[in-house]
Amino acid sequence: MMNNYIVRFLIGSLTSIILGLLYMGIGRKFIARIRRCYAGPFYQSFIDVIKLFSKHSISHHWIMDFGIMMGFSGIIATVIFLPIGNFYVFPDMKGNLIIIMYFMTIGYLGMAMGVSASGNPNSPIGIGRALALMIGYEIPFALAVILLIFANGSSLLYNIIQTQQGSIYNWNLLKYPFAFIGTIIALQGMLGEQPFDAMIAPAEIASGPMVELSGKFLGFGFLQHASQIFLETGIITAMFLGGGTIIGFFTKQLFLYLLTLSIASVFPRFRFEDGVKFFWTIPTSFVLFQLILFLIKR
Amino acid sequence: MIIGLLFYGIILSFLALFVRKKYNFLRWIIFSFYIFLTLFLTITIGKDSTYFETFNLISILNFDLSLNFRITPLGWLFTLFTTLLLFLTSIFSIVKNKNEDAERLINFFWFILIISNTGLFLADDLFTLFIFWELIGISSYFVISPGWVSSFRAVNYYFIFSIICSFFMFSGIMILYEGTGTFSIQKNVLYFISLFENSPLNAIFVAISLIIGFFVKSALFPFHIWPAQAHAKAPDDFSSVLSGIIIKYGLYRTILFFIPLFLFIKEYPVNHIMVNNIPLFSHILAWSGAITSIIATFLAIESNDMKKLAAYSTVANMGYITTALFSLSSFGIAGAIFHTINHAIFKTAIFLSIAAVKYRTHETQMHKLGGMAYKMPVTFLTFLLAIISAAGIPPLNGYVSKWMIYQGLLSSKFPFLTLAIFLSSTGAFMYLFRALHSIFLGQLPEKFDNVKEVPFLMQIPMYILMFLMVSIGIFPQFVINLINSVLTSYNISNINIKNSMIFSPLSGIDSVKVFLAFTGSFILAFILYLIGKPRKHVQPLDTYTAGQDPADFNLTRELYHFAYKFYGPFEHMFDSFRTDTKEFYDSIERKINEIGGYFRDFQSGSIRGTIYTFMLSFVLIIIYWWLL
Amino acid sequence: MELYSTKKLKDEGFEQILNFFRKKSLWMLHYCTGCGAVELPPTMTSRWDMERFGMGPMATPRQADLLLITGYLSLKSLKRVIYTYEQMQNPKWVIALGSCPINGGIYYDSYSVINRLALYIPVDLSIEGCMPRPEAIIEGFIKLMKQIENGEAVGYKKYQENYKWYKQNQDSVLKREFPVLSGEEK
Amino acid sequence: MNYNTTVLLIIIPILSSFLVYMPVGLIKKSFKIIFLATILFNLLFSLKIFSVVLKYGNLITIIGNYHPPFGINLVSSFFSILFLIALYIVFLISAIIFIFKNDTKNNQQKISSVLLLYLASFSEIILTGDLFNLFVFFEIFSISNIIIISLKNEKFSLKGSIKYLLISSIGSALLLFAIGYIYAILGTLNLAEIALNFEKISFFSKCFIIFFLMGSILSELEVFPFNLWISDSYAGAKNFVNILLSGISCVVSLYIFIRMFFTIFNYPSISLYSYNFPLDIKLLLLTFFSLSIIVNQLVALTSKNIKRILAFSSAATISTILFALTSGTKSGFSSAILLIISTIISKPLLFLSSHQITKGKMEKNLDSFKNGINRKRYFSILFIVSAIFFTGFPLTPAFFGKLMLFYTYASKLNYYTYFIIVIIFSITVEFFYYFRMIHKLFIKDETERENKNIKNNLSISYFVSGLTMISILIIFFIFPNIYEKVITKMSEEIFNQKEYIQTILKLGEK
Repeated sequence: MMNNYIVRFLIGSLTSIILGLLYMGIGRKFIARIRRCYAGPFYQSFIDVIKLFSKHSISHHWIMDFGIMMGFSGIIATVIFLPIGNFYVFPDMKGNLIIIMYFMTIGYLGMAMGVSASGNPNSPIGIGRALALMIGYEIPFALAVILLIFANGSSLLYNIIQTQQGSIYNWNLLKYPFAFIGTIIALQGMLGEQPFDAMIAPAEIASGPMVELSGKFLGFGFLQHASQIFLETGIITAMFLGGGTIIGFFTKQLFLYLLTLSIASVFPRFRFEDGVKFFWTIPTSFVLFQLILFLIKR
Repeated sequence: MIIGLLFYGIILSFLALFVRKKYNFLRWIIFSFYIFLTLFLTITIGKDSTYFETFNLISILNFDLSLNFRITPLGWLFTLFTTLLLFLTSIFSIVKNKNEDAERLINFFWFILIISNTGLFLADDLFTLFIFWELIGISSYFVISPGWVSSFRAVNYYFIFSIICSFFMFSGIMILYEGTGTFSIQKNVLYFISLFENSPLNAIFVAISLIIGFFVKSALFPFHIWPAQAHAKAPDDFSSVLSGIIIKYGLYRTILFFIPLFLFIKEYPVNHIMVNNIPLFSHILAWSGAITSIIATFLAIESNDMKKLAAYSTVANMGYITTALFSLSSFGIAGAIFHTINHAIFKTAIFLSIAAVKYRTHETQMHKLGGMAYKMPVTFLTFLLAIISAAGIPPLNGYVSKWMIYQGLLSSKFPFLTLAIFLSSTGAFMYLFRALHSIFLGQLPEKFDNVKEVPFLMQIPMYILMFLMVSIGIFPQFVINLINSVLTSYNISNINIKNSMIFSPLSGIDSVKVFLAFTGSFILAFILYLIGKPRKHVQPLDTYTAGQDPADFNLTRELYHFAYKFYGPFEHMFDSFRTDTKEFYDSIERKINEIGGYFRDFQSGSIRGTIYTFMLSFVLIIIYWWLL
Repeated sequence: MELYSTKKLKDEGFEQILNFFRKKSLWMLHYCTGCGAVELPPTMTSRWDMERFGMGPMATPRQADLLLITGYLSLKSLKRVIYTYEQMQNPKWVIALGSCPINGGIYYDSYSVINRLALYIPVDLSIEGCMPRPEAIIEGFIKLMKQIENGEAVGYKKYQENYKWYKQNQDSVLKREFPVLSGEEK
Repeated sequence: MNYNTTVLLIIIPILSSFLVYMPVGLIKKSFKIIFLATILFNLLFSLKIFSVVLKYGNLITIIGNYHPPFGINLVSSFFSILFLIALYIVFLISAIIFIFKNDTKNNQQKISSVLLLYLASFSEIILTGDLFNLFVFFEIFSISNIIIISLKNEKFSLKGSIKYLLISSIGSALLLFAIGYIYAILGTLNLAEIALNFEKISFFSKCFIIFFLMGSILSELEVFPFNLWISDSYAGAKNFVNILLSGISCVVSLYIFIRMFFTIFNYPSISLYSYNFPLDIKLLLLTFFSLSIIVNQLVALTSKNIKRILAFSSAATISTILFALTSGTKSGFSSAILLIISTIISKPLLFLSSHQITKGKMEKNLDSFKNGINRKRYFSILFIVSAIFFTGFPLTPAFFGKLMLFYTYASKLNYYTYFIIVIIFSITVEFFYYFRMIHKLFIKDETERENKNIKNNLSISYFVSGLTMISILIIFFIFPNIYEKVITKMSEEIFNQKEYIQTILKLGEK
């Protein structure tokens, strides 16, 4: 019993890393296309990661190493709880939404701790902005989660997927369109894409948290961002687009990622408190409207 | 046997008073020995609720007043975890109080506090409950400010609030006594429930008198300012007791009275207004908890003093517990009790590590600290684990109770309450990280270069607390079985649990698998870490400063530590609706002083004045009689 | 048989393979020192698009592999360049644009400009032209990539081996023997 | 049963007060012994009378063979004798302090004669069964009070004593007026006789009598509008005078109030009803006393001088006792008695210890309490214990008093229960300023330079009296059942007016 857990664990984590990097590569080509230039091959991010792991690196304290590792492992641990298509790692905990939402914070906490141990003031400024934004986009996302839990009476993603099987009409996207719009905007904040990337603003705070990450630590940052893309898009596909078979699941994920990138490439950057105000007003009102509709109907 | 314990405690407290200043660690050893004794006895007595003990005092007229004790599952559970945490804090304070100035006083009154703590939880009748309740109020007054001018103003808020609430409770008890003729809690609770049918006016008066106590003691909305004052100024090790244990007394009493009442109304909602099948009054209480947690979270985000921050986070956690408690679902109540225990554990850990930092640096302002992790690794690890479990992150114990609270709220269909709790728990993550960064990480100021780790005796409680947090996080079933026994005593449906796999109507979690998932991914990360080239250690100041060598513009490590207005812009968002409740209470105090001053000057008036007033008031009485 | 000695394999064996990846994803430190910096935006954006070769601008020296010295280098900015160069991680390369870093160019006789960059930091490649056009810059990048691939671009190793020599040159220029303003102690 | 020797309790003090005043050489030297001898005699003799009362119930003393309705006669019931014993003990303690405090050499002789007069007057007030006799000795009582207050001949004490003089003279004028009125209507001055046919007189005259009698005692009872003399006289008086004032004068006036209301007006079942002036006496008194509680507490909260704080807190406690009495039920009465007991045993100790703590300091305000625990450890411990006892630490008489008070007012939810808010306010304020004083004791006063020259000669008299009082406190704390039987017996006796009248008048007919 133990080893099939390990096997499933490896499958889950490696798919998330590889596919995450793949989406990043395709994403970079997609943005380049928008800017009318031809970015490198789609496997460019694999090369970047291998190059980063081949470089020497510096660290200020063992807490920095421990923190970065904890950040990466947090995100990987979350992916394990995500039902990819109909594959799941733990049979009795198939994608418990509340676990996923809280496990993501380990990723943030680990990265934040490691990076703030580096001593460069830019990184805590970045982390402060990231956390403030987090409280912003968590509200619409939490509302959407509450709505779905009320809708199908169980907080397991697996059950939410089961209810959306069959034809396209019973996807949650069509049943709760406003909630989907609100969640897409929240996804924009979760991935830290352009309108809400005050935390990585290269011009202002020299790429925020990643200012002191060199060599393999930056590699960890890349992998964490990749599996984060896989995770967040995976959650939303499971919630709204009825994550179908394995291939269907990946295409929906890619579609969602490219959608966020297309929004990202045309928007300037929000100040992070305006970002929080934005999150608390527009997407929240969308999802709230949908929730009230749902409560009235029930 | 309990009476013997309490009596023996009083003798020991006087004995400890006469130990000379030179051997004051002996005083604190007696102190922690006594708590160990109580802990040992509570464990050996066990949960058989047939254990009854009485000690009669006096019977005037038709009052036969006596102290009697009974072991109820709830009381026993609360005694167990409070005494355990008190024992750990006492080990910590043996070393801390070596050169504290007023420690003889702190020790004596803290002793009385512990006696009344066990007495309160094991009390069987309201009279004993009230005696120990008032004893706690008086003794905590002297421990918070043992002759320190700075904490005198802070302790006044706490003291006045607790006196008002204890005497309102007294009037409530008297009305119940009139009805039942005895002080025993069981009969009075049943009478209290039946009171709502036959004489609602009495019932409401009693309910209000008990609710005020609950609002004050667990620092809910209108009274949420006193913890920040009292905890920030109290002696450091006592503030961990203050926010770990003393803030839970109001909660204990409410569980005794209001949970049976609301559950009864929930079953037979004869003529009560029901809001999605729970009584309106408990709905209001749940919402007051939610509002308190949001306000306290945003106040904590702004506070710059680390003890104030921890105090506000206690208020926020009390907010969660109240909301969960009054959602009246079985998971909600179980989650509330479990969160009380978890909150006590990780809050004691937070406050002990803060006390350790203050013991070494004598500094509480966060922006003046920094980089303590490099010098005090054990304190850092305790603080880190405490932060993780406070934010409710899975592998540790805070998560299981928060998860249960969410199951409780979601399964009984409270969308907006869950949202409020979720908002404040994400906010919790913000200020907890701010504390972690500004105290322990970032740059170490020059003046703290020779800071050493706290002595070993202070580290023992930290190790035990770390072990507690991890073990409850991974194997919550031991604590849940205890809570189940409490639930059965209030005949609420138990939580079905199969060795660390908790099943709830919405979903189930197996915390062992959660832990395995985390360790597995950590091993994966470690392997990746070994693949990459070995990293090189570098000086703290060797960071990217856009090409400029920090030494050139004489940049010290202290200036380089970003912590002062960590969420500055975020705070400006709330400038428009920022009301200062402390200002409100100060204005009341000034008003009373003014009136008093007016009467005082009136008193020492001229002689002729006195005669006129004498005659005038005599005439006034007759007119008053005429009008009446 | 030394082919199979793991230490040798680890040093040389992997290096060839890793050099392939280092070549394919060269990250340039966005640090403009001279007049050549204006040539870089067109190379980065859609007209000449250096991203095709996996190259992109990076904000901090920690993350970058390539340092571009675009034009003349005054003494003050030399101090910053050396500090930044030391913050970058091995394997790292330096490209010098234009003639000024080679022989001081038109500022050869100015009191504040250094005449020969190679004395202070190891230069792997220098691209001709009083500010070379983007095509020449990309041509230079490709040449550097080839050098990296067959392991010739080893400026960073040279810097490590005879660091003393470099340090001596740097001190000779940067260290001040006599106080500039009277009364200011050294 | 008649028992004529109780009159000695009054005659001996009067005799010895004149004796002590003689400027003859022999007496000049030995006046102290005479002074103490009379006090001891009174104490022991009252104990003997107490044992007799226990055996035979109320004792009547016939003076000049005029049987009760006529002439003066003394009634010593269980309630009054116990009061007397308690007051004698307090008087003895303050006398010891007065005698062995060796600073005012010259007029000690004169003061002791006044004190003896004071002793005679309050024992007569408590024992008397005749209204006019009450008036006469009430006059002597207030005059001796005035003299004691003005002993220190400072600004405050003179001002206070003059104020007290004026107010008590107006009060006694009112009392005289009421006595004349009663004599005119009822033709008798004997308390039992008045009580017997108080029901028969008309409504208007009943109100007249109640108001005028009450008007006279209110100034003594330190109820708000009438207690303007407290702040100066307490602040200015000597230490042992304060003990006397707080211990004895208030309690005596309380006794008169109880005797009048419960025996003469037969308070709870007083029938004051007429068509156009319905007088709810209970509500009138309640509002009046609660106002006085609030004001006294507020002034105590805001005043700085230690003596003034303690004075006003004792005034507030007396108004609380009156507040409890007006409930008219047995439990209200027992709570009043409990509070009286706690005042008697802890108030004198508070005054004594606070005086000793602030001995070295110039102005006696709150800051002079600083660092008390290190300067005067013994007296600050005394102060802390007595303060905690007075504010109602669990299991102390004050606590049980408050318990009964809450029971009387909070148990039946009628519109009287809202007065409980006043009580809660007063308890909170009281806790606050007592604990502020205790807290000041522990504050370390860096500024105070340790001048070694203050000779803290621990005068034996203060030490001994402090010790006796603290031991009484501890006894009352450990054995609560002492005052348990006392209260039950007292409330039975007070509440059946019939039995009081029966014993006095029936003796008359037979």
